[in-house]
Amino acid sequence: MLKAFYHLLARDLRLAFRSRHELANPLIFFVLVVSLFPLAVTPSADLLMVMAPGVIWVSALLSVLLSLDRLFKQDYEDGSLDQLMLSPNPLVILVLAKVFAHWLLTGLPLVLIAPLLGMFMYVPDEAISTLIFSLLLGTPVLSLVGAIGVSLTVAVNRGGVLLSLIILPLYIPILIFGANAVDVASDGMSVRGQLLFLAAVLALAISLAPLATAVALRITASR
Amino acid sequence: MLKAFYHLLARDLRLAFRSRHELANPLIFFVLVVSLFPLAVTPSADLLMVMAPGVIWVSALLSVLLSLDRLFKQDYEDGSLDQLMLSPNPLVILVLAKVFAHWLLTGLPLVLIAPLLGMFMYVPDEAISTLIFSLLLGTPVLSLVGAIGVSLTVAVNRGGVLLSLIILPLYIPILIFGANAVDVASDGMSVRGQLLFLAAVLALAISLAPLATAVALRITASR
Amino acid sequence: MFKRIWGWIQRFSSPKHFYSISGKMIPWFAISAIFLGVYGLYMGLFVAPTDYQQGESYRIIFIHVPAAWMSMFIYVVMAVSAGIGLIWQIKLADMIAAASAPIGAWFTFIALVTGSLWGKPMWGAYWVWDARLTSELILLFLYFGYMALQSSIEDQRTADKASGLLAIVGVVNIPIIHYSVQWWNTLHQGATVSKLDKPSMHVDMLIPLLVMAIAAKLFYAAIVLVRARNQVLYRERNRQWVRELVEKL
Amino acid sequence: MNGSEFSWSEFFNMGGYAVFVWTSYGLALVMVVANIVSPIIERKRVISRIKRAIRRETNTGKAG
Amino acid sequence: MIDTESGKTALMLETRQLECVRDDRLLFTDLSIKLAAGEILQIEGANGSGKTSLLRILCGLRRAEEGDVYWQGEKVSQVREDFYASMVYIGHLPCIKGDLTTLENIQSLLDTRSQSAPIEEIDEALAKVGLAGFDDVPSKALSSGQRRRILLAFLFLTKAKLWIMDEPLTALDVQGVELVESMLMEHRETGGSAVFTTHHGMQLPCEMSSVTLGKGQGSKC
Amino acid sequence: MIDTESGKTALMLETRQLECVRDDRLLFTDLSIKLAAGEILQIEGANGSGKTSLLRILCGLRRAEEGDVYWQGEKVSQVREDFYASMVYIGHLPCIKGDLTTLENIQSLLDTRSQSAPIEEIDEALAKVGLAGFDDVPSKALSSGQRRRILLAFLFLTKAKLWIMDEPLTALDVQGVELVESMLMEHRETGGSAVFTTHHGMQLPCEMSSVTLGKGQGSKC
Ligand code: HEM
Ligand SMILES: Nc1ncnc2c1ncn2[C@@H]1O[C@H](COP(=O)(O)OP(=O)(O)OP(=O)(O)O)[C@@H](O)[C@H]1O
Ligand SMILES: Nc1ncnc2c1ncn2[C@@H]1O[C@H](COP(=O)(O)OP(=O)(O)OP(=O)(O)O)[C@@H](O)[C@H]1O
Ligand SMILES: [Mg+2]
Ligand SMILES: [Mg+2]
Repeated sequence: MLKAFYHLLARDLRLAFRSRHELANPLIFFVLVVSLFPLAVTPSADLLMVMAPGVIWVSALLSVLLSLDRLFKQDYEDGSLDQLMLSPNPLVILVLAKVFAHWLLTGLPLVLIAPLLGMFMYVPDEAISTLIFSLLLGTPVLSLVGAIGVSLTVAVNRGGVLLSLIILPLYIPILIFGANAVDVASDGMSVRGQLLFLAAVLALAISLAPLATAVALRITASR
Repeated sequence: MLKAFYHLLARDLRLAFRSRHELANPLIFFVLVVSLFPLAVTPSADLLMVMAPGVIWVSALLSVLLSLDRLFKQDYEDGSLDQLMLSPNPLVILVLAKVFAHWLLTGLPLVLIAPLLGMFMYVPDEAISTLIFSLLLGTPVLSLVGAIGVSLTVAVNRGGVLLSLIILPLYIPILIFGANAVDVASDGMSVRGQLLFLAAVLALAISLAPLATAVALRITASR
Repeated sequence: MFKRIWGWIQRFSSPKHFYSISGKMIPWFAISAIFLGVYGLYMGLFVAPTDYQQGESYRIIFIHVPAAWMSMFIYVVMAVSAGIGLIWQIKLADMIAAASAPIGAWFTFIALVTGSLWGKPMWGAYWVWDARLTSELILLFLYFGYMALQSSIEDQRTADKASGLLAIVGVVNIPIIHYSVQWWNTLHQGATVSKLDKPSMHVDMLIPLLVMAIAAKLFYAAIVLVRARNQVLYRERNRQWVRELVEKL
Repeated sequence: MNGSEFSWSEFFNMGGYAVFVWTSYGLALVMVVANIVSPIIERKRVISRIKRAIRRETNTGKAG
Repeated sequence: MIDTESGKTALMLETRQLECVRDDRLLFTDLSIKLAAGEILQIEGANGSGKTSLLRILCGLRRAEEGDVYWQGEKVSQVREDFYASMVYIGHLPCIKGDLTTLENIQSLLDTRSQSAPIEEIDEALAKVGLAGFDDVPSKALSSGQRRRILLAFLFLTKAKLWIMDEPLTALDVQGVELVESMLMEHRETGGSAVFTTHHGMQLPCEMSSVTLGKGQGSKC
Repeated sequence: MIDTESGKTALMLETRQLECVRDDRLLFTDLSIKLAAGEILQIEGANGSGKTSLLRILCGLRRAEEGDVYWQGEKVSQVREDFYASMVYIGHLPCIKGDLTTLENIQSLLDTRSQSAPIEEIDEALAKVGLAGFDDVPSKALSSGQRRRILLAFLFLTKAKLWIMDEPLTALDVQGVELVESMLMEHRETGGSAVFTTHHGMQLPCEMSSVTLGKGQGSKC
């Protein structure tokens, strides 16, 4: 079972590394979207500082959202998903492997580059670590919850925007707490509460979302 | 030739209306993304007012970006694009028809809902008309330029983020002028310059982008 | 015993049986909804006194609060019946869920619009980005998401199950809406009516409000049954009994 | 009725809040009507669709 | 309906009163099939008669409106893991990742079944299906027939007892067809069984049962 | 290489010294074909020998490394509109929109050719290919074979002089195969010509020329 997890993870990572441009894509999208704001809104440091946590979080959320379709769509279309469902291993494990791979390929890079963007957007130094931690706790939830949405819309062609309609509402609490944590940290206050909330949500998502995803996949696979 | 234009336009519109949910999608995405900002950044009216033009423009841009793949992707995958290229009609005309359909289905709804969002984001009343006009001139350019990007990436699977990488840089001038126009109008100043610029870009895009798209399609179709 | 109950549930939930029973129930719901609605409107518009602080504008409450309550109530009904449909494969439950969504979306829409119409005189703005307002907006999008998913999956069974799962996942939003006023310090009214101990409200205002709330529930009951009957007809269109029934219409 | 001097114009004025109050009530009415009408139309559509299906089947049945 | 009576001991797959409805149209009803070890069953029927739907129901990817599928006497939904460990399904779709090489594709297909095979064995299988030398070519650079052949190699390597194949001859050339035929014969001799559909007469030098779906109701010819 | 000599007057399609290279592998070189009116040409070859590539080159969707394709004596790139008005290509891919009905699909395919046909004629064509009564069904609810039949109806309605078909028999049942055969015969009799590939022996009661690609270099069997 662990082996199945590992093999699937390895396959997805290998596939991603095979088309290297794709690997960098969510990251580049993230950077591009964040940098649209100084251009579109204002280059003034004071304003950017206020906007920064929100803008960075929204951009992270959007770039995870956009990369979600690599989670199951392709597998559905070429029939690999059928094969996964016919695997003797529990589907939940396989789902977890795919979600983990997705996070490694999108969430993690965002977490790693975020401090740099934070600095560019004048996030105070003492809030940078909060930025990292909030993203570290929040992005896996985005992948996990996103997986439910993707598995529900996998059979819908051009489901891209339907997907956002379905999962953006579910993302909003995470967004509010994540951005708020950074905001509060910029004011030099304690953010234990927000981070604990994010951690709790993460724990909940890890235990429930893969199950819901597996159920959803069994439902939509019935074509 | 006009008939070919009209028929293709009618087909694309019919296809969109067939799956009605899809019709509303870019719109809903637009509204959702705009409303992420007050949540993530701040609910304060003063700040929102400053951010509003930029945020609305960035969101419009993103929702056009996301809907771009309905322009050629599906046609490429099911072989309809091959048939279009084997049409005795000039490919440019067909491209124009598809782009126009795309704008009617994504750009136009955004233009129509923008005043409402502007109000929610405390854009002053005197700037609302500028918001509408800037989007009216800007969104077709987004579709036209986007078409070039899509036709270049159509053969790349999961090209979604590659696409944004390619065309976001091209979108930036439009974004800057569009958002700036609304910003300036909020301060009660004249925006003739900005709107004239946008109109000029639109004229340029209408005359050149379909050609570039047609050429790009001939290249990528050679699979 | 359990078997008998199960058998009874199955029999009642058979679409055919439901169709005939619900046909008899609808007039009752409709009539009492009309009666209570008229009575509530009369009480609210003519009898209830003017508010000290808000003047006459507070009369929006008789629309706003019932609509806001219904928006949440219907969502819960929808999610619960979707869950029943998902777990016990009862088709009727899926139909109730599907029939509820548009009604819920309407009520949500009304709550939003009346709320913002009320907000202008009270807060000076149609819209503020406070937690309750935002989460109500999210609720509207959850309804839209449910309906969009339902309509974009061709196979009816798959559509029911998939959108049902979504409805269940979306339930997390309901407590957020309800407690948001307490968690975040917001402009929006805290619990004034639904406080358990002692509602902080004039009785002459409270009574029409409650009457309107009950009328709204009855209205929902009537409409959801009508809609569910449509679903039954459509989904069972190949059964003999539907054909015979339709022939007669 | 509030006291003896009830006046309709005052009633419709709603203490200056007429626009807000009556738009709300009006929209509520729209909602009620829409919710009553749309399922009825829907029902007609479903029934005519089923009738058409039956007719088509009996026709092809005779033909085949 | 089929009943081989060839010994209840080796009964592999069984369906009881299956019914399938799609879009209002009853595709088949009361379909009971029995498949014993070493038996090969062809599902026949015109275009649109429900062959693909049946195969997907057999392997549990779709739910039948009525009836159930049994594996060695137990409901499939109850012995899922056991069933899936001894069954392999090849559908219309390629299941092939264009970015992976032939070898990697086969390995990852085997991985999803928690199986693995030494490289030499895989090479042997590739040679058998005529893909020797293509093991490190990315699959997107293969022709349609070559891609189908990857699946044949996979099929061979799974050593599954039951093969379920939807139009296995698609895109294969004459040699490819012969290959499938010989693979089926070999499989049968080692006690395996198979269910497949095809429109292109497969000539197997052995007895083959067959089920015909939807007489006349299919493509309305 | 083929030269029918059946009268240069009616020469339709011609290739001169075509060469196709994919991924460093030479698929064919120095390929010269002549196709006269009323002639039917089958491209043969094992999996991966380059049939699909050749057909795409013929209709101008792909560029050959060397050589050119000529339509009635002129380079195709020079008489593109004329060529495309009298040619129709049906490839591996469906060209069918799942959301459109059968009728709408056919109409929009005809539209791209700037053609139109009265409803009765379309209905007739649908009846001919066995899709009578499916005209208002969304195509996503059709089986794989039924979808291919839509293309056959389209093919018939175009009245194009030259048919280029890549594996037209895919997914078709026995009746479907017979249908294609009879359509080809009819087409031939009205002076049309066709190029096609197939792995499943097509029995045409007329002479048929054939080109065989890549002897031995194809699937390395
Ligand atoms: C767009 C703006 C508004 C929205 C979306 C909105 C939404 C809601 C919702 C969802 C509830 C039900 C909460 C629950 O039962 O947990 C509610 C209740 C209520 N709302 Fe609003 N509201 C808005 C504006 C207003 C305004 C401007 C007022 C008055 C100043 C108001 C007064 C009330 C009152 C008195 C209740 C009943 C509270 C209780 O006892 O539960 N609302 N609203
Ligand atoms: N996208 C591609 N990139 C590189 N090489 C390719 C690509 N597609 C096909 N090839 C190679 O070109 C050769 C010919 O492919 P083609 O699809 O033309 O073959 P085919 O004769 O149609 O085979 P089949 O009978 O299997 O359909 C194959 O050997 C394949 O390896
Ligand atoms: N997604 C779908 N939604 C609704 N109906 C469908 C769907 N797919 C197929 N059908 C219908 O189900 C019937 C059976 O389809 P299926 O794909 O099982 O046929 P098949 O026997 O495999 O045909 P073929 O030989 O053409 O592959 C068809 O008549 C088709 O109209
Ligand atoms: Mg099939
Ligand atoms: Mg080919």
